[in-house]
Amino acid sequence: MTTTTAEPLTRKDFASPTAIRWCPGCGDYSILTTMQGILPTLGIPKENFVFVSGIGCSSRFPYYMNTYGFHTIHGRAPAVSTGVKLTNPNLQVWVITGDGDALSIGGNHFIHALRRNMDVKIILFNNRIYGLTKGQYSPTSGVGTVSPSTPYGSVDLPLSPISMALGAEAGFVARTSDNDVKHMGEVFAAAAAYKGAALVEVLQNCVIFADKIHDPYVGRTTRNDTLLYLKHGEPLRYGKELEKGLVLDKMTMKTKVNPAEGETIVHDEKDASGALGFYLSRLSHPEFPVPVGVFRNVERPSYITAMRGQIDTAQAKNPPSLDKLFNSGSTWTVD
Amino acid sequence: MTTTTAEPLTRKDFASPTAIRWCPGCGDYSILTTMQGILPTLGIPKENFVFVSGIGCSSRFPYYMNTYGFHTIHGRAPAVSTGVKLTNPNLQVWVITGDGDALSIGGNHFIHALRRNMDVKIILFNNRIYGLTKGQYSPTSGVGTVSPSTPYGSVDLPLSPISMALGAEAGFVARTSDNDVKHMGEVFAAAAAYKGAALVEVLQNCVIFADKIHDPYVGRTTRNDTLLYLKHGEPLRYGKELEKGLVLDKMTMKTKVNPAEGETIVHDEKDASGALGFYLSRLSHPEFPVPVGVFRNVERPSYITAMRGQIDTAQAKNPPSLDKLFNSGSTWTVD
Amino acid sequence: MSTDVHNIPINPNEKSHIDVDSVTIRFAGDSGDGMQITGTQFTDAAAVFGNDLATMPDFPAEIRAPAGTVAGVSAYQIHFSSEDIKTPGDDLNVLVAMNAAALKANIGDLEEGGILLIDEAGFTEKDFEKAEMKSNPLEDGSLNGYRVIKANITELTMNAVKETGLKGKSAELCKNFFTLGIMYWLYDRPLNHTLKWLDEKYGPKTKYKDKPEIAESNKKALTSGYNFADTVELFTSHYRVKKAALPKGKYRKISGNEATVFGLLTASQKSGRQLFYGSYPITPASDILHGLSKHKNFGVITFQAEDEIAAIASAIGSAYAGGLGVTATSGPGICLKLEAMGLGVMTELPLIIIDVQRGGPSTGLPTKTEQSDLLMVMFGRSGDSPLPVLAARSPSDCFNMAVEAARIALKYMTPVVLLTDGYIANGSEPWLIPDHTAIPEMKTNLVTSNGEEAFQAYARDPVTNARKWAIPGTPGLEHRIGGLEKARNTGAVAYDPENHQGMTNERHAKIAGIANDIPLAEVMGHKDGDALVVSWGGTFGTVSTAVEECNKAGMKLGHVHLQYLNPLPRNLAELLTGAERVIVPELNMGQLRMLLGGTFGIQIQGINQVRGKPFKVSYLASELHRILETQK
Amino acid sequence: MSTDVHNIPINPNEKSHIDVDSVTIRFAGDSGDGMQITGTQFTDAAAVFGNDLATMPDFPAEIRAPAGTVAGVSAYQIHFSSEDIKTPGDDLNVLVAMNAAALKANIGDLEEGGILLIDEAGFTEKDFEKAEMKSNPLEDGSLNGYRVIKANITELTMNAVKETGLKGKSAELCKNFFTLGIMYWLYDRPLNHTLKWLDEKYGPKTKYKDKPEIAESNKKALTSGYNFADTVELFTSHYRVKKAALPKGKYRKISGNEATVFGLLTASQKSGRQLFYGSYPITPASDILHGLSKHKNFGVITFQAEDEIAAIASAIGSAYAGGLGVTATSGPGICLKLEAMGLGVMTELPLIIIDVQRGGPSTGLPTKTEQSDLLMVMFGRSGDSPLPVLAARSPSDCFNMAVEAARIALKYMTPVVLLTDGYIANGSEPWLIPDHTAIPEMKTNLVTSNGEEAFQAYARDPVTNARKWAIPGTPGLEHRIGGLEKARNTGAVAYDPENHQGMTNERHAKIAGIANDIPLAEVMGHKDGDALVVSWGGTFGTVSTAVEECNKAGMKLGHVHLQYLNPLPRNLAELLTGAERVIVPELNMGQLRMLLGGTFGIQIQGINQVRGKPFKVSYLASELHRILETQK
Ligand SMILES: Cc1ncc(C[n+]2csc(CCOP(=O)(O)OP(=O)(O)O)c2C)c(N)n1
Ligand SMILES: Cc1ncc(C[n+]2csc(CCOP(=O)(O)OP(=O)(O)O)c2C)c(N)n1
Ligand code: SF4
Ligand code: SF4
Ligand SMILES: [Mg+2]
Ligand SMILES: [Mg+2]
Repeated sequence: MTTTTAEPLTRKDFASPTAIRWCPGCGDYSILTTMQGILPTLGIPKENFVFVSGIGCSSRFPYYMNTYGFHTIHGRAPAVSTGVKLTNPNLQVWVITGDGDALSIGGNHFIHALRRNMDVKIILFNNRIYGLTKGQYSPTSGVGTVSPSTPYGSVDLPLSPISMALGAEAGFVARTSDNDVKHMGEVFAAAAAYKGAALVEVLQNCVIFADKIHDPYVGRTTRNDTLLYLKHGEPLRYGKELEKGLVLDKMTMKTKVNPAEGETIVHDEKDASGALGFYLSRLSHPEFPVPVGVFRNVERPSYITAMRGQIDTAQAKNPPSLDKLFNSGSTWTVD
Repeated sequence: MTTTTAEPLTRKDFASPTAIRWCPGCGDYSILTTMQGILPTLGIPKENFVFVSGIGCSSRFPYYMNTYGFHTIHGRAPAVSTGVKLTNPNLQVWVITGDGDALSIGGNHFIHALRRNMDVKIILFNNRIYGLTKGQYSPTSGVGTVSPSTPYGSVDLPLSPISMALGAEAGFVARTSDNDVKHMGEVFAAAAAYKGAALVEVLQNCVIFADKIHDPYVGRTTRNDTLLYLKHGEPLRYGKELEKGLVLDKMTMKTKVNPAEGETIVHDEKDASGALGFYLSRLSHPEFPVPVGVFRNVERPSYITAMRGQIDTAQAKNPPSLDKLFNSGSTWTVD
Repeated sequence: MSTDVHNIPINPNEKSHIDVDSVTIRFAGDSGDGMQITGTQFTDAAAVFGNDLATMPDFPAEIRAPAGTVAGVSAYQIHFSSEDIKTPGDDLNVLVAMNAAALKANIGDLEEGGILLIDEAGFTEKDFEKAEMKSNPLEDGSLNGYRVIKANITELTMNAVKETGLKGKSAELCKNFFTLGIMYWLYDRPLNHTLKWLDEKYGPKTKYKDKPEIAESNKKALTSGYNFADTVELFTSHYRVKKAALPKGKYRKISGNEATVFGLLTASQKSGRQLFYGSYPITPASDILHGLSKHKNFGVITFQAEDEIAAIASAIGSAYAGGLGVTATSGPGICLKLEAMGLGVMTELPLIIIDVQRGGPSTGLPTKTEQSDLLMVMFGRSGDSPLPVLAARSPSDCFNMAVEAARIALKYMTPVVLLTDGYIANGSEPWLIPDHTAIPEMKTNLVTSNGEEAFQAYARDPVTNARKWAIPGTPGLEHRIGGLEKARNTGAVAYDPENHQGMTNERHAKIAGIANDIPLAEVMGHKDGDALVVSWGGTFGTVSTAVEECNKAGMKLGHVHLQYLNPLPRNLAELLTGAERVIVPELNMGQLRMLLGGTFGIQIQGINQVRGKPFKVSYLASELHRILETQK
Repeated sequence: MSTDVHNIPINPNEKSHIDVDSVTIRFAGDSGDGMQITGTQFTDAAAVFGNDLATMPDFPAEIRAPAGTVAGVSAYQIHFSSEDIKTPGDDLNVLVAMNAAALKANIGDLEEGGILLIDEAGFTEKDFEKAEMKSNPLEDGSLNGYRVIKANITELTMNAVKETGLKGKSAELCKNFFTLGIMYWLYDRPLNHTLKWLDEKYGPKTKYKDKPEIAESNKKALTSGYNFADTVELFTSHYRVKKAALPKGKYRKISGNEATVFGLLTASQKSGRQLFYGSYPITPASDILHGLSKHKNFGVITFQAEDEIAAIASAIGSAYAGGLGVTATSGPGICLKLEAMGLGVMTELPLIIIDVQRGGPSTGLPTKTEQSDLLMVMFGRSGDSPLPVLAARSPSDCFNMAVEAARIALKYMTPVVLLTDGYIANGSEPWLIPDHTAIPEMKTNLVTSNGEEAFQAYARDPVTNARKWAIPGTPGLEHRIGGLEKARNTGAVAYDPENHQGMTNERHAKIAGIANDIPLAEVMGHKDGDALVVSWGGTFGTVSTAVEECNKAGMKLGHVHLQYLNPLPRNLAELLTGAERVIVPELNMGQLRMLLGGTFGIQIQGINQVRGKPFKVSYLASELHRILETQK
């Protein structure tokens, strides 16, 4: 990535003049300002940022960023961003998507961008509802969700975006929430720093159609007891006094109050298999604390580097020549 | 499921008269005969079986079964089968698919059928190649695969169908191989018995485009050392004398020769979180033995039962009446 | 329509009744202002009173665009009349503007001299800024041509509801009912319908039972608005729109999407087939999903799929298993269904695909109407892949055409496309409730045994050319189908050249043959006039009104309206080739024109508009004039 | 074509040379028999010798259908000539049938009295059974009308290669080269080309270096076949097809898919834009992916996507980032790309979408050819969504049209569809290697700065109407685009009615304007004849040959062949409306007919065929006769 030594950028440089059209109180606002705040710290020229989105309330995001932006079609942003990044690896490409956009219609592109380790940063706004189309349940909505399309309550079992991403081999997987701007900023920065495909799930509040859906665990006053802040190399502890820890009982994770020294599982975001991250992704409220932070952060071979490598080798060996191309194979002359 | 007491069915009843058109030596043949052998044991009338497939060599399967069959379009079989099963829950619906069909173009339907726990049995023929289109690499092909579309070797990192399925919340996940007919039959029977969405990965050999791709671990003579036969409630042991076991070192699985009594992890296909299954799905040759058998087998709420329940309740409360429907809401009379 | 009555000079000292034939009102305000409810209530009152009517809501694309901005304006238009009407009206007689943005976005449609009711609370400096207005329209003279009625409705409402205990934002939210009260006074409507509705919606038997103040204050606001209009001299007269001389019978108001829901449920009952509805939400088709989901008592399975492809694929699966498989979406979603529609054509399964058209291309104008998917549904599949295409002509006609789509799908074993559009889907009109027993039962091609003979999945009915429908679970009829070309009769896979030609011909002949089973095209107006106007789908109301007006004005026009686009009515060739000239007005750049021109090899003139809105009758009339005056 | 020379009675005692103008041979055998290689070798030899030629392979849909069945038959047809030819030939002069199934599947195309070379080893009872033949055709008299030459080629081959040490199945596999040797004798061709090829393919420098017996035994088989034909009295004469009087220059043989690959690489070089090819494998388009993947030295990025949607989406992403974005597929894959094509139209990005058409609908006939996707690519998108559509007319023309598609995409900032088909994609012909320096550089709309003024993403070039291409990474031009309707000039999101009409008009005008930048339609044959025959795409060879033959036979036909389907050449209206009658032959049920009829409002007669194969010249000629004899 080219860096620049020109005058340092500020948050304001990243605010586009377009009027913002989210509902007042929507969680999307804080995500936007957090992003606008983080980008200037990355040492990347403004013109090298690209935001690619699908369709949904969240996917309006690029219009509000004073960077290059592409509001594509529903579910396809990971695929569009793949073409952007492969064509110009100097760009830092962010994908903005919703739970419907990424996991419902866009599920296939989501998993393939991750498994290929395509170097794009996917920010998934999980409000557990379809906002833009007025409130139908989504693949992350809980069973029994009453919505316009499920007046008797939904019967679909939901997905975890984190489990899904790990199942798709993602090398960087994290979670944060729209009401913790500092944490969100840290996670975005970590995603930006990761070399490869990064997924960040943001627990986002839709005030209109699923208001307070994440409150039971992200609520400001109680969250010490309900969230588990993942920190690499540190024990998986939570609670106001960090008095609770996750321990292993045979192959099952359990919560234990005041666990013995060394009994608590130590978080290892570098775990090669990804299985620890997967374990953590299975923890859900209220039985367990909800982990936030980085689940997995391992180096994986880069698609782009490998692909560029093949091109470079081929070009070095055999510089492009139309003349040679046309005349390759058996030819004959008529005279 | 309706059962029948008529004359018992035999394998022959399930062989259709259509000439089989797979390459001589293709692994698909043994899968076909295994299936034809298992169905008569299930106590289900022949007319209640439906085989739905996508496109690929493997997807020709339904033509060779003397049951109802639907050879649909590429990647969409899980979605088509959903409509079949929801419309007539008495049917036992099998989906036949390939690694390209299920995981490449069909990835989205694959994960959603599993997460919804739609009661269809998905048999994924994983030959790690696109057979029908003449040998391009697939999402399960290893890095460096030389194929018509990757003459310099592929650079995509592959997926594990088992990890993917577990990431998508699948309740029944298993693996078997085309050269172990007995094991395959057992796994098919277990899948059939499961109430809900079942995924079975069959390690299948494509003699033409990826011959012997699975041989390093499924080879008949060496497989005791390279496969791990999963058995619920039994320790994860393998080797000719079952002398090796999988043990846990912190949160990492390791192989240990002659582990101490009780040290070996005990397989638990009922593990609620699915994390143990996920652990096992990360084990790959040659570092680890390749697990075959049932990774996960847990009860999950049935989409169909819940959906039918809502209909039944609604009908009991309010029997269908067009008259009532038309006259609902405010009406007025012109006379 | 008689719009001029509103311009009669008014004696300020006399509150008289003035009779008018029709009135068009638009309620416009911020999305949060409850304009859709206001409009619906007014409509219900007009309907119950016995007017003929047509409505057209207009939502913003955002859920809640920033309050006060033009993007956030929501509007609802109603045209009600003592006569038979078919459109929601061209120019407005009355515009209600709750804020400056609403004024800015809608004033262009208010007729000269029309009534403009304004809530002064929405016209502050801040409002002008949000609406990006340079000056105060209430002062800059720009509204001189209208009868402006200003009142601080917000403040009046807050005062009125004070006693119920409601305060602040909640109290303010009642202003739409205050406004409605004013309009009820103006058009001399009783309040009881809305009062009753408020009780039902917010009353003691609802989830609001602990908040009786909600119902109370809205009722208060309504009556206060009425009394306010009666007391102060806002207006000098009531207007009266008499009952329309509608055919006798029981009516209800129905929107196009509701009518589609009713039609599908009816088809399921009449065919004895379980209704399976696989869909993925998209504006403006989602309401069909919502509507059907409420009617589980009809046994309907509503499946919210992961995407449009899964939606149609599941419907095809259902059709294979013996269900009445239906899927609906809007344009971009149809793009995704085309491959599976081709599978439906090849496997000859009954299936209904509904396209509630919206403005395109691409994401386009999601909440606006257009008729620009006709050629896509006709031709947008690989290979020669014919299927029937129907189009509803009005909100209530969605019922008829949904039933008809099912009849054809089941009788001919074919996917059928039903086109509606955002305008008729969301618009509403009175519907003469049909006698459900008079709707014929539907025949299917279900087969339960083949006697001694081997079952042939593609053997055809000699009359309809339909193949048999042998559904899984039927003993002895086990067979396989799929997307590869089928052998004649047996349905086995077949690659041979003659068979492909033969089957292609059979598929074409089957669809073409449906022409014998649909009504002939009917010429309205002049049979052998100077031009034949041919329209289709949701423009029926505007086009037929325009043609009528033109003919009243002395022109000699015939009008054919098509509800069947494929196959076309079998007398159409004769009508078109016999016509002096053919004019096709449509809300696209010339799609029916292409289809008719290509089918019949004739010259056609088009009137084409893509403004996200229905035609205005006046525009059509003037275009027809213009065309007829030019040389052919 | 002079097919009759083969019927000259032959004096069995004299091995003379007979000169013929053209010959059509088909090699047919089991998929495992190597018929494609045999055909290709024969073709190369003919090409190098200096004949004009055209070829057509015909594969089974299965990878390896059961050996010996009709489904497993693989064939390769070559038409070579001393004259200018454009088709792979109608009827066969020679049929090589390696087994009974190959005979059964192909005998229908052998001319009366034609040569039938048979490997007796493939005509046992077992073979008849697998081929589902009731009797032995070698004995039942059904081959009486042909000159049957029987030999146990398999056994002869096994004997011939014995000394190399090769045995059993491997030895048997050489039989195709034995057969080729026979054919080389018959057509008096030197063996050196194939001997050299065998050395290169299996020689010491290849991965077969440890198996010298492979090259050895194939070479042995080839010469033995030649000698066998020379020695025993299989045939009494050689035939000679002289060099064709082709334009001077250097030639190579090229297939359509190869030519497309070359064209794309050329466009990338000439525009200085990185070539990005996003694709998902599908028959018969996969070879473009395979071909481009080999040419990484041109900097081409080939991305095998997870599906067709991702393939086009990635290409759009590349176009947004400044690449030359290309995607290719066949019919069913196009269905899946249509939504994203609409996005390309709305965002006005340069993009090439290639459709190698195959038989439909649905999965249809994956390995067979058809022209039935024309209307899909024209109209298969939601909304009015115009884009240019080009069609290549022959294998080598795929080169020209790929270059042309890129030129138009880059110059006009638009997605462009290029139609080819299975027939020209897999077929091959000699290609006069162009001087690459003579191919003009391509202009783009790239912009690197906007001076002081605010950048307007949708401001248009006054001549081309193209918008500017400001690519990420360019300082100061940051902007946002997307699928919602765009405001004029600025490209901001805009829902307002006038803007939508205006932008719709601009999109149409831009595409329509390309008509000024493409060649006029040219009438071949009679300019003011009795009928104008209009064809498009891959049928050029057959239709023009048929028209020439008809005209030679005294008819008066003009012929226009279209490589541009949208916009159409600007003189076409005049040509068509001026024509006595218009006849459109095409490999579909009438798609160009619909397009031309709809565009120009004229009556057209069609010659339509969907048999998975190209037209036969003789069929076309007889249809033209028939039509001209009937009343208009
Ligand atoms: C092909 C297609 N199908 C459906 C839609 C309608 N649609 C737009 S956004 C959306 C879902 C949005 O949900 P989510 O991704 O969770 O975003 P949110 O609005 O909640 O931020 C849907 C169904 C569309 N625009 N395009
Ligand atoms: C829409 C569409 N895209 C592409 C294809 C071409 N296609 C058919 S099968 C296949 C892949 C088959 O691979 P897999 O699913 O692994 O099955 P296998 O042949 O290996 O059993 C592809 C790409 C198609 N038929 N339809
Ligand atoms: S609907 Fe929900 S997600 Fe969408 S803008 Fe409003 S609050 Fe935000
Ligand atoms: S190509 Fe491979 S997978 Fe396909 S039939 Fe042949 S051996 Fe089997
Ligand atoms: Mg959401
Ligand atoms: Mg495969």
